[in-house]
Amino acid sequence: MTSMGLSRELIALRVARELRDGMVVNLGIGIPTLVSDFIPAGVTVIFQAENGILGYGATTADENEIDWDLINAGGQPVTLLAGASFFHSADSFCMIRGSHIDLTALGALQVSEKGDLANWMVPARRMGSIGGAMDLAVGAKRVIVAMEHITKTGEPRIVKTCSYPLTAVGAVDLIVTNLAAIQVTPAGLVLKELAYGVSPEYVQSLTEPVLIPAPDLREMDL
Amino acid sequence: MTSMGLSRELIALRVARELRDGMVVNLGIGIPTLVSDFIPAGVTVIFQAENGILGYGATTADENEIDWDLINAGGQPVTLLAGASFFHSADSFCMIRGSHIDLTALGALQVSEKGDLANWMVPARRMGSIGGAMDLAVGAKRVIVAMEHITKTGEPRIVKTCSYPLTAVGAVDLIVTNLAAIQVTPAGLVLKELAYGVSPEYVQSLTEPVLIPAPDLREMDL
Amino acid sequence: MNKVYATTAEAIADVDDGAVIMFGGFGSAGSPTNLILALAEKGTKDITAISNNIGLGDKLDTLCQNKQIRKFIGSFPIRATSQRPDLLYQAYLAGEVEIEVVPQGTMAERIRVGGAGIGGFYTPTGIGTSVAEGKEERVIDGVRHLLEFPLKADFAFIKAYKADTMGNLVYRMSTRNFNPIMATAARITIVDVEEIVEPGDLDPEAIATPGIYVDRIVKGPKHDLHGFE
Amino acid sequence: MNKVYATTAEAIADVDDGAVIMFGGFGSAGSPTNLILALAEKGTKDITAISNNIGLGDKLDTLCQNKQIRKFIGSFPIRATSQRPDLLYQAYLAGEVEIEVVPQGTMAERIRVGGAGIGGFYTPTGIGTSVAEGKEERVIDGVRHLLEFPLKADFAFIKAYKADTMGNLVYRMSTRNFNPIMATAARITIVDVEEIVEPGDLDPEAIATPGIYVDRIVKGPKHDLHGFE
Repeated sequence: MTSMGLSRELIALRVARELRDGMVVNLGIGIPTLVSDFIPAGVTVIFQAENGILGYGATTADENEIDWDLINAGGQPVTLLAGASFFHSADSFCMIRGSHIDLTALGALQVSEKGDLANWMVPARRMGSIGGAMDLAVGAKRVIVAMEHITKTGEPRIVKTCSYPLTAVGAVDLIVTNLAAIQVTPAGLVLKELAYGVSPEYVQSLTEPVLIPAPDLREMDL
Repeated sequence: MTSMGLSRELIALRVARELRDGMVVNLGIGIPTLVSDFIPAGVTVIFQAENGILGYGATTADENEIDWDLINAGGQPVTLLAGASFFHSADSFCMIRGSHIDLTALGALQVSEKGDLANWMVPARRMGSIGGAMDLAVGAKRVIVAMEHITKTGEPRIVKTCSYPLTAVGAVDLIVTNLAAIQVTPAGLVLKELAYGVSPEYVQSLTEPVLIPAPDLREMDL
Repeated sequence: MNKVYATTAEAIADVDDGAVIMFGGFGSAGSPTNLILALAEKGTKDITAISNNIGLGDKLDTLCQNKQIRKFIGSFPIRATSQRPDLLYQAYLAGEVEIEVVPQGTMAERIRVGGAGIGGFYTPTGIGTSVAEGKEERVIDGVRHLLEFPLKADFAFIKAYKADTMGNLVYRMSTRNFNPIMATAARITIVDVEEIVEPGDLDPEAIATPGIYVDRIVKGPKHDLHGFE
Repeated sequence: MNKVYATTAEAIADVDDGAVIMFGGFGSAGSPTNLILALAEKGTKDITAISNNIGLGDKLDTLCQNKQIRKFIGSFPIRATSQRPDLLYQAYLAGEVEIEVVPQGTMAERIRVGGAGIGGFYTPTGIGTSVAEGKEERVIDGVRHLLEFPLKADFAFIKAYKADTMGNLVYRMSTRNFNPIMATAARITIVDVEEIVEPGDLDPEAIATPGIYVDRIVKGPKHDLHGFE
């Protein structure tokens, strides 16, 4: 079932459509990392990495270019753009907690109909890693979740109430999955866009809470 | 009466005797500023200025040397020593509040027998300037007050209870005046040293709380 | 997203009556003199000014002279010695302005947390003094602390040595002081700079204010001001 | 006051059983590998280790292998993917170590205030999560905040690019991370550096750790570690 709809790359592409010129953006690990490959033409964004970089460029696999003193928050070697700067971790989270990041894209295990986010621990493992996710979810002006619509065993990830440990309460603004784009609103989850060939009924069948079809519900424009 | 005993320079000299090699030192405005002119031979101290300098050197009046981008916390142009660094005001007070300053010398209007310090406001003026004094008094490992023993009108400055608005409670470790060096201890004020030609009785007559003569009470060694 | 403005007047055009403005600087060092003079010219009234000092080597007392300030928050509101008339003090005695005197370290931290999304902090500074009046106390590890809250502003007027066109800033020596933290704590940050360079021209390790904190940049002359004079 | 030590063994000679140690670094970048390997060699037991991560590009899991760690405080105690065996996780499941998982920004700020003499602070991070358990909550300006307390240590093991003999430090790119704040929050700070220079050789505007925070400096080889591998 998870093979229906968009690939991971297309999910990232759809998230990238939310980028606006001049935005300061922090990308989480997983699908969000791919977002930087799909920046719309004419849009310049500034990427922040919570390990203390502002203005890094593409990841690199070029042996001549790799410098292991310059890695993003996912541990990948990156390049540097003109105008970049470095700072320590406390200053980095001043940026994040202080709402100086315009947009963050994060992976998720579950998202609730209230926009609660669970992304740091599978309960069965009894321990997990929070990293910067809690600060990003609370501090960024806009939080987009990029994830597969259901788990590998077919369970909905969009739920009434998260059963996994929470990362943040009411933090998520937009959910982009392989099947749909869903906006979190005070009235509930609004189904805004559908992946090509996917029906509203199908998305609803794989989503625990009731989805409100948007008046302008349409196919995802990719 | 205030002309008895030590000059301002000799008070500063006596304070300078407290400096030890490697100490990080912040000097307040007034007599304390003069301390930097009397650093004992063989002793290297690092001066911190709360406006964001570590490792500045002597003040300068040399037109060719003056750079008004480099002033100490008293507004005087200073020189820079090798190994100096600059930082912003919040980082500066991390140093101060965080007990990374070994010694501060501050001026005072009044000091109480408990070591309470009053140095920022004359009540009659209804308003005053605190500057960095409250943070220094609370944060420095050792606080030395350098002041005239009595006011211009002959009132004791060392009092049972400060009548002037406080800078900090129980902060002062050592008081150096034109007449004596007095240590603040849990048992009370201990008279440790006398300026040349000054008797214990005379100092007591100009001091409100009872002074405890030190077993090794002696003339100030300058 | 061009941040470079041609004139100080344009850079402060929307600084309206009642604005809360932070001013960088310690004495004359790092004071945004060109922006202060433009604000005096513009005549914005009822300003809440947040600055370490006023009329202490800086030109902020020009705003007093014009009766533009309603409230002053700082660590040196009053000068100990008066080479110039102490205009804020006179206005205070006349009941024309409000003054909040703040320990310098508490002020710096309040500004920093204002930019950092922190709701408040506990400091031992000010315990047992008039600064503690009306504030909550809490004993932590046997030490009495005061609860202090963030300082934020509508505008930060700051001074830097060099800016690149993205707003990255470097300072010179003791001119850094309050400037970098104020840049983080205001809705709009406007910088008075001596020189504007291209992105990549500044050492990324020495950038003390990353460009995302800076909204507007104006190049202006450096004034011959002398410490606390 | 000579701060330069000839060997890592001498620099950590007094790191005794039960020590609370902060380790700088994020992944392999800025990890004090030479000091970590010396600590493994020395065999100090019952360590409380404070580090962003463990075994995530760094060599800290060597201390797990030797069963030297009693408690780990960090934001990435567990790896999501396991190219190496996840030794801390195994020890945790076996009940041999305690883990305190902390949001990265809260951890950074707790360390910073640990060095800054601040008693505690309020952060919105962690509200409504397991991180909030047992912590005080307070609503400030309509937003729920958690009260968090300082982190301090007996020792900070940090990594810098260059040190001068007075202990002033500069870092390279993303190796800065937790190193400068940890340097302020420990009783004794020990630095693993690539190069030692004379005072005056470093740009005073780019010194990210002023020398007064540094107690011991050891020059060591740079290890070929790769991000999170």
